[in-house]
Amino acid sequence: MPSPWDRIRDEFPILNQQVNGRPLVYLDNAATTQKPRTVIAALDRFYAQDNANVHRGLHALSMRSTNHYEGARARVAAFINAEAPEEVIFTRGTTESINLVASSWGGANLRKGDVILLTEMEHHSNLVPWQVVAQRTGATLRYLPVTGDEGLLDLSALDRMLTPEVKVFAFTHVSNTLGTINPVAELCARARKVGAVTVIDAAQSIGHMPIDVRAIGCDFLAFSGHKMASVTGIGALYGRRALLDAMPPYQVGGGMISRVDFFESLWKPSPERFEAGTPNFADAVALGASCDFLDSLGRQRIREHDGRLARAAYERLAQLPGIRLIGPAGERGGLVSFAFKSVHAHDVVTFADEDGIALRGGHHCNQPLMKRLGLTSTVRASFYVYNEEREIDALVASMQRTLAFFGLEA
Amino acid sequence: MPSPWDRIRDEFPILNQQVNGRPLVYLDNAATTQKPRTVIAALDRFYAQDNANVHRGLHALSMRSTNHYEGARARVAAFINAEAPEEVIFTRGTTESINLVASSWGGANLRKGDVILLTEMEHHSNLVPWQVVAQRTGATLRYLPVTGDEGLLDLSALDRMLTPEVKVFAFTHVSNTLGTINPVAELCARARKVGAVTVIDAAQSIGHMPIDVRAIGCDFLAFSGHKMASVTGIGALYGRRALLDAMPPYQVGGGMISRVDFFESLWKPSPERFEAGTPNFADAVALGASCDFLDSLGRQRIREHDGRLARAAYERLAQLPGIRLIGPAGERGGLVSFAFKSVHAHDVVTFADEDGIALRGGHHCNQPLMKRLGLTSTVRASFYVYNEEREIDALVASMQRTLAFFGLEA
Amino acid sequence: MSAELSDLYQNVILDHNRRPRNRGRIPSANRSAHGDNPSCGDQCDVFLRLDGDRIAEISFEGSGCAISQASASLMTTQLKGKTAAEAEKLYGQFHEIVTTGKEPEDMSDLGAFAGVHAFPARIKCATLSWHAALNALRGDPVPATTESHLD
Amino acid sequence: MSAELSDLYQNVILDHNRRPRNRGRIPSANRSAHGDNPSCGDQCDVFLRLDGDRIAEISFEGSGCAISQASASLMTTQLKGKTAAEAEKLYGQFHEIVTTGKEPEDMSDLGAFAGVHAFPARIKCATLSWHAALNALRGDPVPATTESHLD
Ligand SMILES: Cc1ncc(COP(=O)(O)O)c(C=O)c1O
Ligand SMILES: Cc1ncc(COP(=O)(O)O)c(C=O)c1O
Repeated sequence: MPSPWDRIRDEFPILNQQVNGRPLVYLDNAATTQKPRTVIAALDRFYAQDNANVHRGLHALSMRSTNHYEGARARVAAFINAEAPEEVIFTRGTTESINLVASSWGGANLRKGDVILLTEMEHHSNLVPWQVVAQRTGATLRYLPVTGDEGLLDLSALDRMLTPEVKVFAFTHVSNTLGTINPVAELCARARKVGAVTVIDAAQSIGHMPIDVRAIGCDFLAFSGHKMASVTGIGALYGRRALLDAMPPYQVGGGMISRVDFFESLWKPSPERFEAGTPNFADAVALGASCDFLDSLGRQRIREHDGRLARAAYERLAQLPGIRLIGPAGERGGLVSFAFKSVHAHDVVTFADEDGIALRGGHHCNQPLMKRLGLTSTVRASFYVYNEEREIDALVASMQRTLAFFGLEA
Repeated sequence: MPSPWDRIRDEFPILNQQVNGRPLVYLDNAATTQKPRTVIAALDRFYAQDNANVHRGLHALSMRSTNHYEGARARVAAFINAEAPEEVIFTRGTTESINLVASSWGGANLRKGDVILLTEMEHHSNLVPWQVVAQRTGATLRYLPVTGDEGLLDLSALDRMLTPEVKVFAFTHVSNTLGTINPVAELCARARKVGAVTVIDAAQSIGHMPIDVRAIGCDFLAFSGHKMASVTGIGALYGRRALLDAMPPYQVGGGMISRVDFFESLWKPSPERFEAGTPNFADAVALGASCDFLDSLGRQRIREHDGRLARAAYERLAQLPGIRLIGPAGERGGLVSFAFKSVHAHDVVTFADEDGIALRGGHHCNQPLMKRLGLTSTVRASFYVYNEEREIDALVASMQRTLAFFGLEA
Repeated sequence: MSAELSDLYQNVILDHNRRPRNRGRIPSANRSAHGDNPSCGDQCDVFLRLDGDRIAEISFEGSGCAISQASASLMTTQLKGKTAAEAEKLYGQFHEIVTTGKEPEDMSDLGAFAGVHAFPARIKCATLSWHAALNALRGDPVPATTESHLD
Repeated sequence: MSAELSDLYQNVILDHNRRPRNRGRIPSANRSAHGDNPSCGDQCDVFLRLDGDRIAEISFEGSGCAISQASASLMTTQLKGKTAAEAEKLYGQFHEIVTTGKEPEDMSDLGAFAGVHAFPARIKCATLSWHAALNALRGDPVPATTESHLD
């Protein structure tokens, strides 16, 4: 039987193009992944055949549309092994999911004296929402340190920091700057011992490895569709039902109320309670299609593929003069991040673009981590299912040309 | 020159289908409109050619993607005649736009003793967000009455209600249940006299008539793409720049901060301040394509077309026995809403579906208005650019069959 | 009319919709509960006179579609004289009928609701009054709603 | 190397990037301002000694890409000795160059930045130090940022 891996690049129409006269080498997958034909087609088909507003509709199109939408919810729930579809709330993406938890759960449960434990490697989207709720509730922020360039969480500090005042522990699964894969099941188990609620930022893991929320034992998990071969504008928040049912709504309006009077309203249960207004049902259907696509490739195989490329890139790049690689030298997620002594990340990225290579340079929404490491920016190459070894050759060659231009011959 | 109206139904692939063995008659446009080929194609093309994360990107795809996204913002700004693209914030839709204003502007500006003036015809999405902010700030809600079945705002009560305590006046442009078109420019002018900020819910007008925010003189205007021939998951909030720049952020995270420390953060100006996380840039591009599509038809002509169908339907339906039509008898937006004495709306809709006709039955997220009119539900038929007179014949015939079945021969 | 639609609107249902049985408030009721279907605005109040563990009298009030009105009316005729346990069991059977369309042989008139299963959006209409009745029986103070996870 | 890229990284720019002029903090500075480019993390501090209305001395410190460093360095050589009004005018011309690519004849080395206009995302890199310098001149206490609407 032919494997879907065999002709994988053909599945992604966007890859078949030239940039600045060179074949596109897309290595900006941690920012957003490309979309396979099947996902684009699912969206098309939905708009061309089944589109109608969901819920409350009694006509054929609306019932079909509702079935597709709720089917997508069930598909996403199965993808992460949630207990029930009602534990999946559709959002715009990771950022909105974390805003929802921080505002709704945090607003209702945090008080002065409570501690919100984060880590030093959090993306702004898993950091600023907690700063805001800390200000609002009087809770205090605490940060689990990172060990330095190696980029691991300092687990030796965890017991000291996980005091009974810690009410919530929020951390990333995979760092978008370091590539570190955190031991999420262990972190959840240790948080549970002090009764802290756990929130996992799965933006960088959801599309790259198997995820089982029950095996991990987390309370909430946030992710974005556009980083898992799906479209923009859709993502999800997983939450344990008991927690969700006790939370106040986040956005309010049509579709999430059970009764509205002029002066007060009653809410529906989850997930409706958290999905005010017309949901982004078409993109949710595309998210379901992405789950199918990723499972057809096999998520364990994706993890191995992306990790292998990242380690290969790490080893090849380490040979270059004046380079500083950050993140773990061993096992890592599908990305590498580095800085040159004498060429700024933006110049590197601009020169790479000249070679048709898409890289990202900057602070990657990780300013506090960068400051901690004494950096202002890094270059990041991030891999996905369609990337190949030869693209690492192109990457290394481009870096060599850039160093040569700035007078730092390899 | 051929007009785009000539073959308009061909532009909408979804219309070309049978439902329950009959040609689909889609009259549920107030819930969501269908999408023309050009809009679906714009989305496809974006994913197949230009997709990359926006902002901060220095490679070709990211710059192209950013140009498309910011181009869409400029297109939407021109569509409503905003002064500058920065006055357009992309959101998921009307509901999110109003949540943003109520939470950010309302949270920062309302106090105990202030009054929030709404009208009795507001959709839950322009009602519940104000209830929530009233509870949070101690402000008081007040409602401008509706005149009864005729469904007009009681303007004679306005002067009495627009006291100096009124800090914000939020109202719908077109009622999604009554079809009433409110005199928005006049309402804004009168609100301005007492210094009240105005918020217009344009969900039901944006796709159906010319809208010029400067001629109207409003401070904020909220709308959804999916009700204007565009896709789900995207919409916008227009806000006057001076107001936006003084508002705190709503959601927080990546992309909207200017500097992040472990313990505090600084925000970027509008629109970035209000667009935390990866925005739904692909769907924004589709929204820009819808603006082009609607302008190619001519929005004044759309208004006349939809209004003509609604008035014709009103007159034809008025002949049926035991029918109660609500909303103005004269000029109205593109919808009619009615109830039968002895057949419940849900039964009517189920029978119509049998005839291939998509209608909506229920409270239309207008529970307080329904209660005020002594109704629990109505049947609603709503029209758009692709609807035709013969579809009104089908509608009336279906109503007659239903009445006959329930023993109420016409 | 399609087979599905005529299965949905069977004569039994039309009859109960046109001439609802046990409609109104029983003056001697010692239990009552309110139910609503927030998505469509249907409402239902059920009134009971419990005699020990047995439903001595039962009535309903409310508004909604033909399915919900007929279901409430028919339910009152079926529950009168039953014990709480029997009522719970009957609801289990009724739920099975409306969700699967399978009619057990001995179900008499309740089998008329088998057609509902082809219209999933209408299942809530058929079960609303039952939710209210069971809440009243259980003495549950929270209004019944068809939006609960238990449906 | 493409024409656009060699226009962007002209020799003048590479030279200023490699050997920045007037880098460091002037001990006698009586004005200073901080600027940053939040999207990419570039930072720049500009120090001035104003003598009446005239820039007697000027220096900068900061980190960023070759374009931003070279721009800051070159700027200091151009602004030294200028009055506030002359500095504002010069910035107007510089802004015109980097946004349109049009090089006025008498612009000397500043013309080297004409290539920036083909890389819109880099315009902010070129203007950051200028924003800081003008803020210092104007005595504006708010840190300059390339994210303001005025850019
Ligand atoms: C008048 C009115 N306001 C607000 C909304 C809410 O729009 P959305 O569901 O797209 O957020 C709607 C549509 O449902 C509407 O008709
Ligand atoms: C680790 C991490 N968290 C959160 C986010 C935010 O995701 P989004 O922008 O899709 O909301 C990202 C991606 O930008 C990320 O890499």
